[in-house]
Amino acid sequence: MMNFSNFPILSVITYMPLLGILVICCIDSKRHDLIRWVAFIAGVVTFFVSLPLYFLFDATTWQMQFVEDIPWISQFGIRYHMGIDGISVLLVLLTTFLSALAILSTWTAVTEGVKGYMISLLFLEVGMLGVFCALDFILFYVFWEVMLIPMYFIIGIWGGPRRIYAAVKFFIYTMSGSVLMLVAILVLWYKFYEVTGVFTFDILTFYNLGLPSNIQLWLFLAFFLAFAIKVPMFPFHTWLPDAHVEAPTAGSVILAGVLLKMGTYGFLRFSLPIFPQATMDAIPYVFVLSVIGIIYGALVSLAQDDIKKLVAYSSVSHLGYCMLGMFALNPEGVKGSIIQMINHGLSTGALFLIVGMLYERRHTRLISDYGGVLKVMPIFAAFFLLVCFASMGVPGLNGFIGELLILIGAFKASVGFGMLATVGLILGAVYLLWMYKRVMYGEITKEENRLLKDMNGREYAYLVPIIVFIVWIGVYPRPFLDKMDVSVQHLLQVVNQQGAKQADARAVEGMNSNTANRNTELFAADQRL
Amino acid sequence: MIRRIVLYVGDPANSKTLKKLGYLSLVLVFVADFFVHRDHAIYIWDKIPGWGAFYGFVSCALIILVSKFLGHQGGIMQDEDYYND
Amino acid sequence: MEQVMATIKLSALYPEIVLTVFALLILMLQAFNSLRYKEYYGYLTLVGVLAAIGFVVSQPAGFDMRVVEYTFSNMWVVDNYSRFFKLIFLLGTGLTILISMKYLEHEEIQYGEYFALVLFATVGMMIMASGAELITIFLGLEVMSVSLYVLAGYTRTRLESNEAALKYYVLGSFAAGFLLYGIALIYGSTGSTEIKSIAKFVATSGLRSPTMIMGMALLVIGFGFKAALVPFHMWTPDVYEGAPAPITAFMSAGPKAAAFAAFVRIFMEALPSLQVEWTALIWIIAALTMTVGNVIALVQDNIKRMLAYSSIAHAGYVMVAFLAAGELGIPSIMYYMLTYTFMNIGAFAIITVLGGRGEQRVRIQDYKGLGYSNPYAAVAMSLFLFSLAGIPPTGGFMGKFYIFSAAIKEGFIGLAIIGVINSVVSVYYYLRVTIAMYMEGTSAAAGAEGQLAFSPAIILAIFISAYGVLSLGLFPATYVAIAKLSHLAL
Amino acid sequence: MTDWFHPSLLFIFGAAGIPFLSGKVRQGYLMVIPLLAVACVYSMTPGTYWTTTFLGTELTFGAADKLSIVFGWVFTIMSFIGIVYALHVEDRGQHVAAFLYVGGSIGVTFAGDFFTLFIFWELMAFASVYLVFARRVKASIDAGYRYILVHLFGGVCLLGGIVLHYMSTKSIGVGPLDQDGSLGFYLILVGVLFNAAVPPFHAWLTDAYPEGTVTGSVFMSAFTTKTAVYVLVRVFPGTELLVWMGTIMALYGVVYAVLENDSRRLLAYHIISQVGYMVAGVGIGTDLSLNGSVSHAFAHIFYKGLLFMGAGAVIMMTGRSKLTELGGVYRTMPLTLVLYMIGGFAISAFPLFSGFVTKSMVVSGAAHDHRPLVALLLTMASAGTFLHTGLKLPYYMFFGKDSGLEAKEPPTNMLIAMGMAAFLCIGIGVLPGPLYALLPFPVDYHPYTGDHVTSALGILLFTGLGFFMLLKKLDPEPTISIDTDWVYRKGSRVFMWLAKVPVAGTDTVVGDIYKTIICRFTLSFSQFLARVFDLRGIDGMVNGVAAFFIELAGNLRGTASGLVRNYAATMLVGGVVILGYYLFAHLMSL
Repeated sequence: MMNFSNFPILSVITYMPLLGILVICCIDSKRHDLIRWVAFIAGVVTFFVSLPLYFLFDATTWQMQFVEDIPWISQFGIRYHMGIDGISVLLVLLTTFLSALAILSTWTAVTEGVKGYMISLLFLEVGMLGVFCALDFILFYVFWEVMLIPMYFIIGIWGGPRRIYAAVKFFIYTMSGSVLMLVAILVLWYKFYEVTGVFTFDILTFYNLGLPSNIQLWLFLAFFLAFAIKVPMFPFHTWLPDAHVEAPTAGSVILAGVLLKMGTYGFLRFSLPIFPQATMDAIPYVFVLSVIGIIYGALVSLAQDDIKKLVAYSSVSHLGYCMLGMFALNPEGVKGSIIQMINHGLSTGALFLIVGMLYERRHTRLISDYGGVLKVMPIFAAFFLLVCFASMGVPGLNGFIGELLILIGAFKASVGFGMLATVGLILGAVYLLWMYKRVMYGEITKEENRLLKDMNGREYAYLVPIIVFIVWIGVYPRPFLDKMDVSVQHLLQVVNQQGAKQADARAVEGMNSNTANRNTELFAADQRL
Repeated sequence: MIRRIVLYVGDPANSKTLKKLGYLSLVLVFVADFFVHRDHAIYIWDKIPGWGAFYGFVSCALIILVSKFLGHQGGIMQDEDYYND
Repeated sequence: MEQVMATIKLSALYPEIVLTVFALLILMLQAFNSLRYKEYYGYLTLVGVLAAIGFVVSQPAGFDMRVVEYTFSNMWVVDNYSRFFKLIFLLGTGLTILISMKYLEHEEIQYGEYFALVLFATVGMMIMASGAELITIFLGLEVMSVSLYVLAGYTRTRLESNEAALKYYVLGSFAAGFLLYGIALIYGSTGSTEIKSIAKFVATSGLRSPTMIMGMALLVIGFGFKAALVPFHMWTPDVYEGAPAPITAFMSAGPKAAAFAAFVRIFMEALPSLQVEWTALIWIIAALTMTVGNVIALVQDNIKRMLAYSSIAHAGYVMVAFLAAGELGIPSIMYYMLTYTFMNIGAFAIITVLGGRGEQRVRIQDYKGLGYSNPYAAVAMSLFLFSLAGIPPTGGFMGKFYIFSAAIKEGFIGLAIIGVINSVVSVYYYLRVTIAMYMEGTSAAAGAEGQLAFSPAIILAIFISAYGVLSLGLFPATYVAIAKLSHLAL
Repeated sequence: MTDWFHPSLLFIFGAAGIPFLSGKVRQGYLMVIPLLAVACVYSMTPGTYWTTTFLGTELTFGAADKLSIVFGWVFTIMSFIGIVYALHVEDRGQHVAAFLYVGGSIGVTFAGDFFTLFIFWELMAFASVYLVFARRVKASIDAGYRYILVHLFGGVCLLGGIVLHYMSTKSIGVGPLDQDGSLGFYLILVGVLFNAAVPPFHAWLTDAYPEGTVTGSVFMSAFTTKTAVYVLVRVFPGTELLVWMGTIMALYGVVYAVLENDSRRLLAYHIISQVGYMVAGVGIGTDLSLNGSVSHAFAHIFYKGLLFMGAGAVIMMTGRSKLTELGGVYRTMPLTLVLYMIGGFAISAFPLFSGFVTKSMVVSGAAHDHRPLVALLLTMASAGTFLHTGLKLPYYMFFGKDSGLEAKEPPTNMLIAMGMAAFLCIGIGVLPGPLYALLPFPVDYHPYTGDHVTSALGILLFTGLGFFMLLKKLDPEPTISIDTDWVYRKGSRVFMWLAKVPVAGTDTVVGDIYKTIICRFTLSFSQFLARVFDLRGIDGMVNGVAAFFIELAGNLRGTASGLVRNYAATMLVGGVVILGYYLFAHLMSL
């Protein structure tokens, strides 16, 4: 890592796709294959450039690594500050990995507007990478919002029948969450200025800022809304099924694989360490929401007759686990939830790819239109089953590791919620297996299904890599867990000691009376009316 | 050779002889039970000669009657397409 | 900061003089050689604008940012504040000219007075920005308004255009009445119309007389009309819809900025001591303006009308900054107006082109399939729209960020929240256009009959706007620095 | 590492090779792997091997002591026999599944900690279900899904218990749990009892095994329940509850066996009955009874396998499994008959057969522990066992009224497999020494005493007498018997009737999952959530807000009337309000 201390590798990774975009812009929009290839190569190159992060990453420190830090808008103390730690490194890799595969997956699915499509995909990748690397609030926010635009176009232009509704809903829903976050960020920025007389948006400096607990509460809620919508947590999830179902395969893959993680990542990076006190107070509510999400998502996906919708709702359930583990606030839970983010990215991504394969063949996603596919597509069936198992957490596959860790964490935090969460495991098995059965087993009822071809080379090319990781994490998660170990420890340390400190601080505050007006000054202006 | 035995046993013609053999073996066992010495008997019934025979017969009858009773009266037995409707 | 005191100093007026001269020159040319070189008037005007820009930048003391120069016995001030605004005006004017030339030719109304009027309007704005005395400011406002009244009805063959002109004129003079009355009241209670002496007077006497406050309120109404604040906004949609597209672009940028320039100067320099009085009023007006503008825009089908309402909403955002006027507030207004000029005129440039003959095609559904028939225009349009919606990495976002950070710093959290929620609402109607352009059928309906050619001039205008929007969004540091330096000498 | 090798690895990684081989090569391969595994076990010395730390906890893959090695022996040998029996099968999937299944159970046997145990435990469940699916008829697919769901449920109980146990005691080593009656304790117990098919958790067994493939059922009859028994012996020795569960279980199976008409289901009920002995033995918990359980499991695997092989052979050759449809095949399948009968004698504990030397250990274990009632009931159960497996089943399957079936002897490999099993049944019966030597506790028990032999013979032969006297009553009837699986196969409709949840078109999609009570309810409920609550409720709220704004906009839009006078009026009103406000404020301040 040291030898990289001056080489801006993160920026290089983040903006690599832009290079691809530039090249594509120069290509005549008729030459689809060339464009596809360029885009794919751009994706692959980005992935390979990002690999050094993994190998050079120093897992023994929680400090940010590969840091770049130069002033951007000095008048506000906004800096171009990039860096990753054990929490974000895996997510960055996941992003580059899935993006490359996503591009490969829509080779034949998207036939018109290929140019715009590929540009959007690459642009999207830039946004996502930026989000995971940014260490400055405004920089983060910029990337966070930038990402909406390409996703909006991907859904809206290349999506299904109700694509416009879905796209607009996605855009506005997400944005309405994040604008409040912007306000909260500004308040935070001003509070810090009040105390220190310094303008800064540097995320890390806010970690040690002991805010009064009621201000914490408000800010926490603002952030919570933004992230909860992104995650999505029950009851903010309804944009998700629409977006997923209408989006083209690659869109769904990215959406489920990476975008949702940005919400959970946000919690880890901002909410927990900056508002420890509020976090502590929020634990029970978050638990309730997560568990509802887990069971609710599973139940609802049980009722779906559209495969893609089913998978979409399953995300609600899976992300519920992430939240549960995270707010257990113990090493197992947090690590579990991080690894589960990766797992969900892989297995749900794979599921969407698989649905995409079926869709490309039959142009329907209704479960009732299939049945007996096993007979005509044996290899496909095997992959499908494996991925289902991975997604429902069968031991030996990645899902199990994450869910086990999360459950341990949850049980440590609260036996009751742990129990409820385990129910989700069964339901998960039920809806996935049942869907699998209806699609793959039984007699072939539809004539069209008799002629289905089994997987082709390209499909192997983008499914097999995912499978490899699914099994790898399932069998030997060490290399992944080790990366995050120290960072997670440090994070929890920050949260707990801060939380504790402020807990008794609040006790003291309660006694002296001037707390009241100090707390209310924030809204003084409005009271002037 | 095995085949021969089996066929012999199976043939209804020989059922009389088989019956005889059967009864003979029953008697033998019953009688034999009187002559073995019961050094490590634990319960009182272990000391009763022919207990085994008696108990065996009783439990056989009991099992058959009780289960058939449960099956018919207890409504355990149902026709075969009970579940598939 | 040292202040140079001189009674008469023409150099302080060079920019205005230059523009006036060019305006007259064009009129003369037309009068004498009967429209022979009419296609060159535009370029001539541009030269004038560029010259004016040059003077603005160089006066009063080269590039020294700190000099504040009062001349003509405190009727006229040249400080960074006014210079910044003047640059915005000139920018707007220049872009407008670039858009107009092809349009005029196409509509066959290619007369010199058009350019002359535009220049006069600009002069009016610059007077408003530099005026350090209420009457001067009022004169500037009238010069600007009268030219705009005429321009609004410039396509005399079109009925809507005439209607727009008339409405604008009637209501405008109505509002002017309020303004003048306000000035009168203030003069009555302070005995002066010079901003400096009013300030001194109020400060020393600690005056709180009702007449004074009434005067202030009337000023709010007067300027509120020019800046299209609720409830004085009613004229905006009709006028914007009726006026020729380039003029709409012109009106939405320059005059608004001018109104704010004068508005802010008067309130911050002359009546700061009344802040307590106006805070509540402005708070409500700002909230109303943002909300009403955005909400009504949701259901507009005519894109010009939609942008009219959106411009009302944007005025609302600016009012938030006005309320939070301080070391952040005032610069944020300048920054925002600069961005707004770029993005709005950019959008209108495309509207002008696609509008076609007699602006037949200005409904949103006329934009169907634009993304396929004319990808570049569509991309540019979406860029401007996203910027208007305040989505990074565009200037629109940075502007909103600037304003809201100011608001929060001054403690107007509630207003900031209303603001951001409004910007979410606004996203919907901006998206509607992109939906039409990209998602509703790939029919090459758009850009069919009667569409104007993308003349080099217009392309240049669009390019400049796009560049401005992006550079303001990605590398705002320098602009922010200048804006901060231009901060009023309070 | 070097001095010990995990047999499971042979199977699990061996399975990977199967798909690529075919013909003779594959058959050879299939046989070699189990043999290697046997060699592995043979070369084993007690000790702890292959430990690794994961998340700070110590995982042990190789905890070998006498107990686990006994089971290692029987599992590996049985896997060999089972594979030989299945050599002719072409469906590679089945072989793979079987290997993974065996690997799983051996993995459990040698697992030194609960997490490892759990992982292999689940592996077994998922591998074995394929053996049911593989028959590829609707009945078996349905049964398969019920099977896997029940096991998942059991698995979740187990996992929950393990986690709780870990939290309370910070240790995950597999060993006797202290009988603190804590939640964790019971969760683990229930999880294990599920696999041990202890009533009322047993229905999955009699539901699924008869639906499996001929060869698959042989494997299943051997491994799942016995693995559970192993865990019971390891973790719950001397749990009083188990004594009675076991005893009842033993009779329960017998009673149902009387009523059963399907040959393999009848045998399945006898698995339950036999496992009853082992569970009871574990419950009693003395050295003698524990030895009894272990040895009985050992013997049981072979004779039950043998019986399933015999029945399977008949089913395969005749294509029928109902006793009412069978009969008179003794002419054409004498060898099968004889081999089957050996199994029958073994299970009913005839002297000189393996059952005799193992079952009696449990019974006298009960007797020595002063539990007369238990002893008597178990004896009664053994009478019942002979009654069905030794008499009823062969009578109606091979003799009885001639159903005119022209069946042949099964393929040689099947006969050989059965031969091996039969050999072991007799071998253990004649020379119990070696088996006793393997048992976890030192044995001083002598099955062949005069009175023991005579009384045993007496019981059995007079049972036979009873059988022939009551033959008429015993005629099998074309019925099925309701069992606790009714609750989730049939009960659902009652439940549906109770749970009045609005369902949109449930009856249009009737899948077998619906048959399970949870899912029938869940599904209707989830239909409600998805169609009503999610769309109308939550999403409706979101869209409602948007709709409200549009609505509002529509109304406000009307204000732009286009009439100058209205505009002017609005301005005027606005102005008046503002001025009025200040005027008012001023007057107030006066």
